[in-house]
Amino acid sequence: MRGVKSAKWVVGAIVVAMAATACGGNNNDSGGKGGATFRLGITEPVAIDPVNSQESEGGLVTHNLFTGLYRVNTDGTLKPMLATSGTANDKGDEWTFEIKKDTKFSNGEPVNAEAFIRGWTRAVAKSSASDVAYHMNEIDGFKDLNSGKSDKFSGLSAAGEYTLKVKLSKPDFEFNKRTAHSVFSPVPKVAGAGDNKSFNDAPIGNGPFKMEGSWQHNQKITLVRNDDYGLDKAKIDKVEISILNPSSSVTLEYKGFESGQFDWARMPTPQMPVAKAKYEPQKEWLKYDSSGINYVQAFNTESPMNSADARKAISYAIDREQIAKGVFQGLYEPATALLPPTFKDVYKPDVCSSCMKQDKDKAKQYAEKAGLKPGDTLDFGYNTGAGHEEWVQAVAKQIEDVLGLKVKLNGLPFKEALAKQQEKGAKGIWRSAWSADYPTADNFLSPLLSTDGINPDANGKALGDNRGRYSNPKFDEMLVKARETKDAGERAKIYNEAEKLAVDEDQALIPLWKRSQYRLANTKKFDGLEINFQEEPNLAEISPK
Amino acid sequence: MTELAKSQGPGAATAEPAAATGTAEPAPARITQWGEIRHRFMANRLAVVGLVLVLLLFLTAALAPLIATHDPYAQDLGNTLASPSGDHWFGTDALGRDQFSRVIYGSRIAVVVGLASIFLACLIGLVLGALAGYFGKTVDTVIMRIADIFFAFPLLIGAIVIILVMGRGVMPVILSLAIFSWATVSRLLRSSILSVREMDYVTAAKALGASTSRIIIRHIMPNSIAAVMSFIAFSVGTAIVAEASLSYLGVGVSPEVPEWGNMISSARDFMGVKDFLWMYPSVAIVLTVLGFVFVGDGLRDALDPKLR
Amino acid sequence: MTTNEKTAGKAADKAAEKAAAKTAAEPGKAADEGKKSAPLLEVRDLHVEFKTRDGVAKAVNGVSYSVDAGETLAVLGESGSGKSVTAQAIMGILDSPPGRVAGGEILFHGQDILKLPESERRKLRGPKMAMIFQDALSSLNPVFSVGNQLGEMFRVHQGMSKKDAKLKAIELMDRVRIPAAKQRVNDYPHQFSGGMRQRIMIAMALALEPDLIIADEPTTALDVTVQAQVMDLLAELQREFNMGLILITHDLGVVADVADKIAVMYAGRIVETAPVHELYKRPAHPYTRGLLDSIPRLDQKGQELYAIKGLPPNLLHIPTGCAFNPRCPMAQDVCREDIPELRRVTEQDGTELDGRGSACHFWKETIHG
Amino acid sequence: MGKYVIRRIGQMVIVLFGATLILFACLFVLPGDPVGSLGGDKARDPAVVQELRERYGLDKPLVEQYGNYVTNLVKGDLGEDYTQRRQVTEVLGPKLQNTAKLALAAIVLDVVIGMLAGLIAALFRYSFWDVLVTLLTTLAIGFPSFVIGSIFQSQFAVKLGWFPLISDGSFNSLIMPAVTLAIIDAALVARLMRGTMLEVLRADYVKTAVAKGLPRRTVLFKHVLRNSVIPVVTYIGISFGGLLGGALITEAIFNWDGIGFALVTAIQQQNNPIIVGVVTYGVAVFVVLNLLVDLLYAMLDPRIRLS
Repeated sequence: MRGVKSAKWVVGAIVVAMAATACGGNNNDSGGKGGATFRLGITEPVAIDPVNSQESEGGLVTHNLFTGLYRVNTDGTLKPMLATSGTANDKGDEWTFEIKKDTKFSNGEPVNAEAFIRGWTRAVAKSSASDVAYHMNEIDGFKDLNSGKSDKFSGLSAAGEYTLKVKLSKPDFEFNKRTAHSVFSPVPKVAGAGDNKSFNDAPIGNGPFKMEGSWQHNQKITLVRNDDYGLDKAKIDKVEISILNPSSSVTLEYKGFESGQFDWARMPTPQMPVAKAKYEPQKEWLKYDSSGINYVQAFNTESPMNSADARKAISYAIDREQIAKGVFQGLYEPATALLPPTFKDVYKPDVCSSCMKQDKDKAKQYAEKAGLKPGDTLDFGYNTGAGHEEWVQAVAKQIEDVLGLKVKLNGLPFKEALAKQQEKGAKGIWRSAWSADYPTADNFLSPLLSTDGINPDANGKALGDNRGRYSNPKFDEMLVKARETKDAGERAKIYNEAEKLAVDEDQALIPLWKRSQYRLANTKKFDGLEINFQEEPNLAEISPK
Repeated sequence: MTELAKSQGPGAATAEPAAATGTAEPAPARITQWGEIRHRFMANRLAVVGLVLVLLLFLTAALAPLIATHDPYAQDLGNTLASPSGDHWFGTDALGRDQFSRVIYGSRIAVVVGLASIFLACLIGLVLGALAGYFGKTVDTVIMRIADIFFAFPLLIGAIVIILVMGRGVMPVILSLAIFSWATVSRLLRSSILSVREMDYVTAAKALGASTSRIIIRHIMPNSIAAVMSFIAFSVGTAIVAEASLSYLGVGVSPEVPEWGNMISSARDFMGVKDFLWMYPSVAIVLTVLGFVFVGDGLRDALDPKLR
Repeated sequence: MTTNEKTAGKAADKAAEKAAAKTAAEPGKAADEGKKSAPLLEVRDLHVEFKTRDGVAKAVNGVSYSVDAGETLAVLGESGSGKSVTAQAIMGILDSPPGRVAGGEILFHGQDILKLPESERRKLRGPKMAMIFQDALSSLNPVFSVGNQLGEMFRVHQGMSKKDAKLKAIELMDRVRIPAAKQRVNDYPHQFSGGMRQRIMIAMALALEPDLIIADEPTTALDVTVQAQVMDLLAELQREFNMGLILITHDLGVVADVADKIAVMYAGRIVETAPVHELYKRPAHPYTRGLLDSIPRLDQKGQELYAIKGLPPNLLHIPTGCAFNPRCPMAQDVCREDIPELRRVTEQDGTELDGRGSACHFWKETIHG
Repeated sequence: MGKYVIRRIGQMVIVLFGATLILFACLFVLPGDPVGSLGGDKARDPAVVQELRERYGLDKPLVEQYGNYVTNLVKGDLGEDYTQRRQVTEVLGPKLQNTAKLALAAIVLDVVIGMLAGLIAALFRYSFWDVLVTLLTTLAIGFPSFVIGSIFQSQFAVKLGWFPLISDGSFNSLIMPAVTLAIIDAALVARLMRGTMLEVLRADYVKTAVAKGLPRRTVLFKHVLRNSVIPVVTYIGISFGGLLGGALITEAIFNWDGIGFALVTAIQQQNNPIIVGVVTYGVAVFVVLNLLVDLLYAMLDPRIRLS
């Protein structure tokens, strides 16, 4: 078996090498087919099966292999895909989706309500141990299915071949937006259970592309156009995804683009100014303010960050502009709110008054009020190996310079970092970031700031995402109210108030920068290239020139 | 007894005159003592260069605050990634910190980690070696098996595991390097002492009734110690590289600390764009390692000049 | 130690005995034959230098001697006296660099082999001349079987097949009386005892039945009892093949037993030559006398042993005049200024002493005084 | 001989278990839940964490966990990794091949360059070539692999574009990492080779061989070389073991998808089964190669008797 494998390896290597040389020349469309092949590099995904597909790398593949009820447009609005309609009852706890008829999986199985129920049930089932199943946690019967008490998802039912009924355990008028997440994908019968390895590595979906062969771990994934796609068919033939090693994949993507090996690439932050100068005039430089935020999480319940004044002192002490320019080369913009601008309906700038501009006097005043004295120690944690080392030092230095605090930087590998934050008695501040799973304000406010978001275990370990342990009943009430509000405008208003309360008044956390995404895209070869909501190239929509 | 008689000359049955032990060849290692070793060491140009480099390193580390032109931690976000200039001789890094001062301060970590870890390794090696020697067979076997276990870990891998447990920082780096170096040290000490113990001249000294301590000080020590010193010089160089490697991999000392591996690591993203970022710390580390290698070579050659 | 003393003492007695016998049997043999035809080997005014970091070391400074077929010449001297270097120059196996022959001739069968190209000289080694080294353990390659190393001679020089070469090797081993040769032919050097190993060295030297054998301290590394056996074997084989033998040694005991004549070397020069018995009886050079006096003797028990004072000269800085002058009890001013020639030694009445020479300004005083 | 091998294998087993036990204990006391999170800032759903802890027996005491690991190890099962939930053997399989490829390439360069350079230096001692080799080898030892790697990348990949910065597993991308790995080792091999060769050239048996009238090439290639390579072979064997155990730095610099790089990544991700897998393998390779080298030594040098 070893021998066979190594022989394959050699052949593979030669093919790759030839491909690399073939693509060296820029306008050399080897045999007409090369022009319709989109090439890019990603890091090894955790999973590409919707059952556990979670980060943008896996998402890139899953989103192109599967099509669900909705998709999110770049402006945060929903675009119906297989859902011809999706309506909630008046209470907002029951949703009915009509599904487009007569579409098929690439193996010929029909995509109907059953296929959706199958997919969702499969994701939540205990044996799948899915990291993304929790997105379905407001559907009735989630707990029983997830804990193995039941093998049926009681909240789901098919009211006809193409009608999917979803019962929620609590009202949510934005549930349809959640279904844009890939875990809500339908799967064919052949998928089997969530831990079916063969399906995990070669999922059969109903998306614009299908797998060519299996996932070659750490090497490549190849997608080809699904000519039986039920919606608008893709215009490119093939997507060749090279899997790069994570620690320098960004550099490799960039170099790969420069050498003509890739059609799409991220860049190392330091190289961005150079890349921008070179590629922007050629229209190969794409920018997208995506749905995410970088912020500093403050531990609200422990001294010294246990008062809004203390947190405001820190926030005022930070010169976001200067770091954005000096460290991020002007490529990140300071954030003045928690919610991202892509959420057009709820986004309001300037929510956080301490975020507007560095104000040393105010910082000092608040510090005094909070009892923060020069020489006091402030723990500042961050996870290493993810490119935060530099700017974290800059922030620390500013806090030290302005407030005279002794900032103790503590870089840890992320599992340890997480454990440290979860620990009871965690104190100080911690670098953090959040990006949207789906375009709802709730997707930010609820996990990060609601009392439920703390989810402490018996030892006081915060298992939820609200590790800053901000807890304000008034805020919690507002979120519940918003979820129950049918009118979108009304709902947005409540969310705005809630955001203002938590982020400005209580300064539960300290926003730093908006998440901006930059890509190099081979617009010479492809038309219509964009960065989409998930920060992926919109492969299904582009066309070769 | 016959063997002894032969090497002792006087009274031997051969016609070779009594005094004829010395020859025209360079004096063999066995009669050399400190002075001889030093003389040969100093006569070796590379060794002297190495010594100068090492001394310079120590001096730099000790006098870093006087040599450095800036506070190595002071940031200047308005002047990041500046190329080398009159004010910033080695340029500035991504946070606008003065690279020259950071390279200078970096010598401190190198010296401290290099010396402390090897010192500790020698200490552990010696203590365990002594235990093994004192308690004899069973303990010796157990200790040597333990040494085998630690020996089997590649240095970096072992060190990383320890650092995972203890967290990043100077102390963990020192400890982790020591923990996975002592086995080598103890093996070397053991074999070096064993081999020297068996040499003719020690046997001879014993037969002449020299006391054990005298044998050790006058005969075993100079050669053993010089051998060990040569090994230590190499080891310190190795430890400095290992320490920088750990930082390069992002598991060494904290990233804000001015340290060569850190600097080179954070320069990776600027490869081909801002090459001065990795070049200066690289030169520093290369000179340092070469210094120790030259000294190690010099010591070895001074002991065994035949191989030059 | 007592055994050593005994042997040495015995050796001296024996030498005297043998010498007496020989003088009677073959008076002036070497001289007569030398006039008739060229000797087997004649070294003339040989100079060898070694380049070292600190300068040029003159290891051999004008050595001349000759050996005939069937004759044994013993070359005597301390280490560093140039005796081994001369031998290596004859064999053409000097370490070069740093060593080189700086002058002189080496006539072998009347032909100056120093003028031969290396390829020709190589062909002499083995079939025509061979060498036996002091330490057989280090002189045999540890990683090849003795059979292999013996057989190599036949394979390389005679193009013999591996199989035949091995048979020859066994034959040779038998010949030097190694028991169970057939079984041991595939053994490695370290598996043999010291005496056996030296026999193998001898076998290797004799393999192609050369005309000249140079034995460089062949028995020094051996136990006393074994020394005698090996020496006897060598002497026996030499007689059998009628070979010339140069026996390099510092052991006067060995010399007395087997040699016909002796050349004593000091600091790269021959300081005295003599038929073996003559030398023992009447040394003509103070150095030789010193050597003889430092042999412990039974009849001198209880007295302090004589030792030549001082150290052998540093070859980089050989003393001016007679190299031995700093250590010489008889040294005068002239000794520090003029290098003494090797001169014929005569009786007090002026009759020439056959084959005798001394490089001492005061040879007369030494031999007669 | 057989007895010796059996005893050595016994020692190997002790070393292997000792090493893995140490590793296990270290990982056990690590702060942070090994299945507590994936990448990024999101904590794993507590229900999933619970499920995985049960599935992988992480709720059991250390001794039991180690027992299970050993039992499975004997069966050749290294468990599942916590991120992708694939068999560790399956994850590491192709990486092992990559590492082996790199190690092999490096060792070939070591042998060819190192031995040749050492040979030339020793044969032409004090000549220009000797001085050059001595100088270069000494210099090479002073260059840590990440410095060499940085130089290579900036010059040959970025500036000149001779080799890809992205290793795609092709022969072309093998060159830079292999050379980086080989440089230091080749320098050490050359130094060792020169040293032993000088010693051997001075050996009496070489003089004997010359005195036997053997042609120069026979003297060199039979008598000298065979003896000179013994310590070199030993060294190369040991260093090959080290290379097979994963060249962390070099693999990391050049993104060579081998086990050394996998280890670095796994450590960042605290992916314990991968860490344990790689270290187990690395230690095993090391001890096995040590044994092989000893056996080889005995084969090359009949003086060494294994007992």
